[in-house]
Amino acid sequence: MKQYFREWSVAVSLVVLLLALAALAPEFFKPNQLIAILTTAAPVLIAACGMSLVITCRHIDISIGSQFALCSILAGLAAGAEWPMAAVAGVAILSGATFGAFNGVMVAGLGLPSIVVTLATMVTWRELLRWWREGAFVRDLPRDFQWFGLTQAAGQALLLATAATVFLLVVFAMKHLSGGRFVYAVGSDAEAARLAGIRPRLVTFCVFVLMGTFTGLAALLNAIRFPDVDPKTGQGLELQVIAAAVVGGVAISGGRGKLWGVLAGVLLLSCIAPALVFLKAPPQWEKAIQGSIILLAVAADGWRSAKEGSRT
Amino acid sequence: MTMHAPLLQVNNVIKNFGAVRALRGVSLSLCAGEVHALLGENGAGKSTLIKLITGAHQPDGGDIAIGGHVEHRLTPASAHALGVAAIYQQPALFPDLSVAENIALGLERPRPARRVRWGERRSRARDLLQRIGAHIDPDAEVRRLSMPEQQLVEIARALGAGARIMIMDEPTASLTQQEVQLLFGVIRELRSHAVGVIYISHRLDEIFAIADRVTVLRDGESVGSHPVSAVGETDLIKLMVGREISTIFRPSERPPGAAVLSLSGVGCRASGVHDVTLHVRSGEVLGVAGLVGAGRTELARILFGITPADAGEIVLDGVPLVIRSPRDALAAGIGYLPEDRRRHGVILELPVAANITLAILPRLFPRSWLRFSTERQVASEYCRDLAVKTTTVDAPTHSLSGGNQQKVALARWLATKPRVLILDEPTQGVDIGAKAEIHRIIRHLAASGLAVLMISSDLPEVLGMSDRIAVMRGGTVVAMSDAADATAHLVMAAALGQATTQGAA
Amino acid sequence: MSRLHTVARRASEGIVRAINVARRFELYRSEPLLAIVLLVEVLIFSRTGANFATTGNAFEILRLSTEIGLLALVMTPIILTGGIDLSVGSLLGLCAILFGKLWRDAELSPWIAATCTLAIGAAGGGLNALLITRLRLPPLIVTLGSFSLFRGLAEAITRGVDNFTGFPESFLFLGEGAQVPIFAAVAVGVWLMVHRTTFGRAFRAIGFSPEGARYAGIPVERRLTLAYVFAGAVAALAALIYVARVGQAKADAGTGYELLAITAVVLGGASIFGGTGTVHGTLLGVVVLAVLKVGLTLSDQPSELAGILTGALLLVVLSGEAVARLFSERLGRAKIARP
Amino acid sequence: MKTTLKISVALCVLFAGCGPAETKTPVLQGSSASAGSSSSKTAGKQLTIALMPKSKGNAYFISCKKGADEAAKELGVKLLWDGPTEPDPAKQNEIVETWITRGVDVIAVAVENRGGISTALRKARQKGIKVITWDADAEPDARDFLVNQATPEGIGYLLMDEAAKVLEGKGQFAIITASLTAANMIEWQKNIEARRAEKYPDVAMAVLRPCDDLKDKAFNEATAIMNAHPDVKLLMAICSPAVPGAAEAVKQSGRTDVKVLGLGLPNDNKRYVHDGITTGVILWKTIDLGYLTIYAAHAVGNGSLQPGADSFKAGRLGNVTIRGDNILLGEPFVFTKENIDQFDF
Repeated sequence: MKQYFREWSVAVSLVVLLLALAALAPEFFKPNQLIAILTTAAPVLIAACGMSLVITCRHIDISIGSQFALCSILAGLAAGAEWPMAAVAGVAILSGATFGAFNGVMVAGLGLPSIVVTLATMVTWRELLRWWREGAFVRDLPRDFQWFGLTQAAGQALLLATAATVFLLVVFAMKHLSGGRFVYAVGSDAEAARLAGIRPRLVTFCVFVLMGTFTGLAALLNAIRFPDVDPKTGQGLELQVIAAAVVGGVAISGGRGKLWGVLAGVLLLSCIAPALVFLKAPPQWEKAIQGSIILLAVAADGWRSAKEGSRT
Repeated sequence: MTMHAPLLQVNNVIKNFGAVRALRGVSLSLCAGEVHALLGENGAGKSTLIKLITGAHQPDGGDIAIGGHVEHRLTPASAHALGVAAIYQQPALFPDLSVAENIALGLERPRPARRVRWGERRSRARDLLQRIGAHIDPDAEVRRLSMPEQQLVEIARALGAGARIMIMDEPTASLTQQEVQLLFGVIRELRSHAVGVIYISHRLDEIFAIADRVTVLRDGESVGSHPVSAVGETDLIKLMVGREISTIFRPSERPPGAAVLSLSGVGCRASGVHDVTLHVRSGEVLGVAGLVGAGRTELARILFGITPADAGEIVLDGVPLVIRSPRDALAAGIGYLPEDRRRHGVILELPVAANITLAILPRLFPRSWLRFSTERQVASEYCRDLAVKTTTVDAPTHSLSGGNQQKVALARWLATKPRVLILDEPTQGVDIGAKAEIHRIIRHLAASGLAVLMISSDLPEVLGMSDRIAVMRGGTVVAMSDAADATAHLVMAAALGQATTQGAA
Repeated sequence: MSRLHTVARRASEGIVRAINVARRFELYRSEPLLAIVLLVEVLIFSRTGANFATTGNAFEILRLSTEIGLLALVMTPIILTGGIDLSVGSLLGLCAILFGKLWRDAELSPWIAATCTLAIGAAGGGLNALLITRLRLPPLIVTLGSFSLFRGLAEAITRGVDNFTGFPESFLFLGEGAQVPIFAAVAVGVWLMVHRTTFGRAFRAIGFSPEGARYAGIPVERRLTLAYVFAGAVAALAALIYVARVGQAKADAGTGYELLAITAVVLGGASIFGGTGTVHGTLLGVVVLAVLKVGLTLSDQPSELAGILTGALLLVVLSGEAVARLFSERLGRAKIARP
Repeated sequence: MKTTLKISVALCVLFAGCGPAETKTPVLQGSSASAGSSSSKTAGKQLTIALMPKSKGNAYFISCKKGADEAAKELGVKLLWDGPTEPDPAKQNEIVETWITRGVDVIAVAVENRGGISTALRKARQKGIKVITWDADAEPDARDFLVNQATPEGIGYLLMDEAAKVLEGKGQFAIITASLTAANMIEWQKNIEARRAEKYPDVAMAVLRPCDDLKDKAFNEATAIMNAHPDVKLLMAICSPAVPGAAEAVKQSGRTDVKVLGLGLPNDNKRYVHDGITTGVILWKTIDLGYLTIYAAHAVGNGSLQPGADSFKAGRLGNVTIRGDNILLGEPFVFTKENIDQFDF
């Protein structure tokens, strides 16, 4: 029980926040507000699933913010060129996978440290997008872009359903598919994995491609919520997603971490901003609170394992 | 036992790493149901040969035939499929995953899309562990297992893989005598199932006990394969070292001086050590024998301040000490050559000179300004004394052989001019030639008045080197005796907890 | 014909000699490679950029890159120990705000307020050090948390709206040119600390093997605390220089500076896993990035191109090194020994 | 062998990297009227005007640039267009300092924050570079003229009057701004509050929230405000991305009683104005603002416009009045359902 300490501490703090809101600002729980929070959190959850894979494999990807923006713009342009929505979805997901593959080749192929590679690709892709689009929105998209042409309610339902399915698929794969277990194995000890016949570099490459694919899907699902595409979308996504994964219990040293904790982490961090509005707290405290939540969650876990003197 | 077609045929294999020619031409044949010992000094190419057979590396010359069929592109996956299994000294396990999963990942063919059946994995792990008599919980995280337990998990995994060729690289390095007998039982069982076992060890007594044939490697070449019955211990050593080895141990001549370090009731709840009372006199080697897990390394860690004591009193030269960190121990004049040389003993990436002066930086450079000339001078002085074979003191430590790395670690602690030197398995994983040199150095240190506390699982070494022997079990000292009237049997009996006639000194 | 022969022979001898020189001066490591990249940059920009190759501009480049240079300098020992510090940029912003508040609301003289700010910066570094050493937490996560905590505190203290300007001329002089000698002094200090003192040797030992260092009696916690507290103090110094240069203290000061500092350190040849890396390499990295940014602006190129080229340069230098290492292994040469 | 390999790899990147600087120079500077090599100090007395927006990514400033290009072509001046991609005062300073080193004739800056930029602008003037500000002002002593699309009072009062009209004189409204630290937004908020206190006592501001110039964030803030403050009937968005963001939030919330009003470009908001969610968008003809700024810069650059003048001829805009050191584009304009289709920017 005790090694799930961090997952439980996140779930507990989420419940505490919701109780406080129920007491102080019950209208927080109006369906319209909850749906808004969930539809905003859904793309972040999909990206967080990808990030959990990357971190469990003992790597990190801070370029997903730029990938997210590029995939959104490419999807918008495809829709603007009257492509059918299926093709637009394909463009978003495939371009994500391609960006992921680029990171994968540098990290798995050349063995470069993932934080440095994704730092470089984050800056390069973001500035490339600005140089190319010079900040222009993608406008006048056909009717069937927003919510895939469905009604708003149906669109939101589809978005939430997709996020839930992806989440459950990843939970299932990480627990019950050999491929998922390989990610844990490579994250735990890459050399032992190699000797057991698993190919660690291939697993690492696939993990980065999956990260890109999930980011592309998240970008698509976020873009269809609006009639036009803002090139500055996805700013700060990587920090939000890494924080959610870490607060949710994924060990940065790889090999450990449960996805349910990540779900609680995403929901907790997504509720802070709206909660501040409802609690009528001054707006400028949001970033300070987010920072202290990350520090508290990590410190609590560190203090517990230090006290227990676990032999890691 | 009929010797039908050889399971494994290695002929004239060559392998280079950069400019280093690791293997110059090795031939070896392994038949079904045979235990074939592989003997050789460190750096003779044993582990490189294993890596070739398991497909971790590809040979640059010669070829390897498994089951009579020559394999060209041997990879870990294809070797695995052909029934080759290896148990390494550093267990190739997944610390964060459960025992059952560790075993399963070794057995199942790596197909990503297959469903994992947890129930089946757990039951298969349980019965494999039972077969080798290891009672380990399949759901425990490997991270929390002791070293010998991890080794048994690896053996269970190899067994489960239905390996036809089982390679064991120094499996008994950290096992107790009891666990060694258990392992020999498993090996005999494998032999009866026509499995070929390649057994690598430095302990000649083990080779004579278990092996059918022995091949000796020297400097990357196989210099002879003989049935064990047709060859004696000294012949093997001569083949291995290619030169005469004088008797390994020489008893000390000088009577020991006054007590330097004395412990009374020392204990540390966290590491399971309790009320240890003993003393070490200057010029004396106090051997500390005992089974793995008896708390010997834990005691050393207490004395060196890594896990500070929370009971009892430590007195050095009459002065009571409170040691809360390695820095306090160092200041008090206690040196500690740790058990795990690669991780704690030396920092492989640093040059030899930096490693030697690492512990005495505050003394060598009080105003913390480094002067490379003094550092180089101190380092080369110690390299000369301990005969460390290195091109220059600026060479990175990872370019040295195991034996020389151990000497560099030893040099580091001698540089601190300690009053007491604690040695933890000083000659583990070191070849016979370097082992003899290290013993000579220890004898010389004791003779010059240093108090030495030597922890060792190598019984002949403990009996031969020590003036007095303390035996530990369950975290405390259970017996103490002079070397003269101690015998292997008595020490082992004390270690195992059978009734002993020896009164505590 | 024979003249052609002699020329060809002399040329091949030249190449062989160049390779030997390269190997003797260990040119395969990135500092020398970066020096060449810098040379090429200067050559190109002095042709395309207006007034690029003037001493005024050189001084300007140094003046504009002082803050990032200072952060990169103190990031070097941290990366040497195998750690990282994402919070220096936000700490710079927080220190700028607190300096403004101490000066305007607490009516302290700029210089007293400045010394207090340095102490506050050190305290910020101390928080990181406490969590990393006492609770043995990974530096990446601790500084990720303090990254948003410091930025959040800066925004909270000023309620976002408030900002501080109108500093006295004597203080603003710090941003007009006085910061270049300060930068040089800190650079020499850090170089000596890393390369010529026992602290530097301890950082490297901890980076290669934290347990090995502990077993050798090195006070690992104290050395790590020194690295992170020193980073906090210098981040505060950079904040003072930033406020003097921009003439104004605002909550979003220093945004993104930490990533630029890390880029400079890695470009300079330091390994992100710790152990290898030099201060002069980092300084070269800072100058290469600064010249790239200023050179491009002077050549009338949009500022995004600087971002693209920085990322591309980092990727190329790293993959170049990786390819060279793989290439040299395959050629049978000993592994590149990195002290 | 391996060292030469590495050096060649690095070189080709640098040439490739800077290659575009060579070949693409004309393209990138498509905005600049004259081609020719970049160091054009001596190429006849052709004026070089350096124009800087608050942030290049903002649609508002992109439309201003259209006007600036038009004017630059007419006057045959060399126009440099650069600025930070995010509203960032330190980057504005850096680019101005680099322009000083490069040597330009006139610098025109849309100021992110007043105190910061003034030190750099004073330095430019000491070097003999003419300085004017546009869209948002610096310290008066740091520039010759401010091309002011409309006074903060004009903008603040008009916003409040329109809001009061929508709320029919009573009720609550909320403001969504870009960032809490943007200088001109703080000015506008002060004037909105002054107008409200003076003329509309029973109209109250329930809450003010920042959206960091991001449409997605504005959407989330608007949704939260509508749910947290049910009796807020009007969302006043005073930065361009926030207006469509808030309107989309109202549309998706299904609330028919909440209206949106704000400062924004017609093109961004046509869809929502026609849906009746956004009652009106207040702005000025941004193309004319860019056009007028270049004309003013050109006039100041060649000395034809001296401080103290009360008007000057600005191409197709005819005679433009000057009040003190403010060159006034004219009064802000309200784009409503009726007239929004006539405009395309």
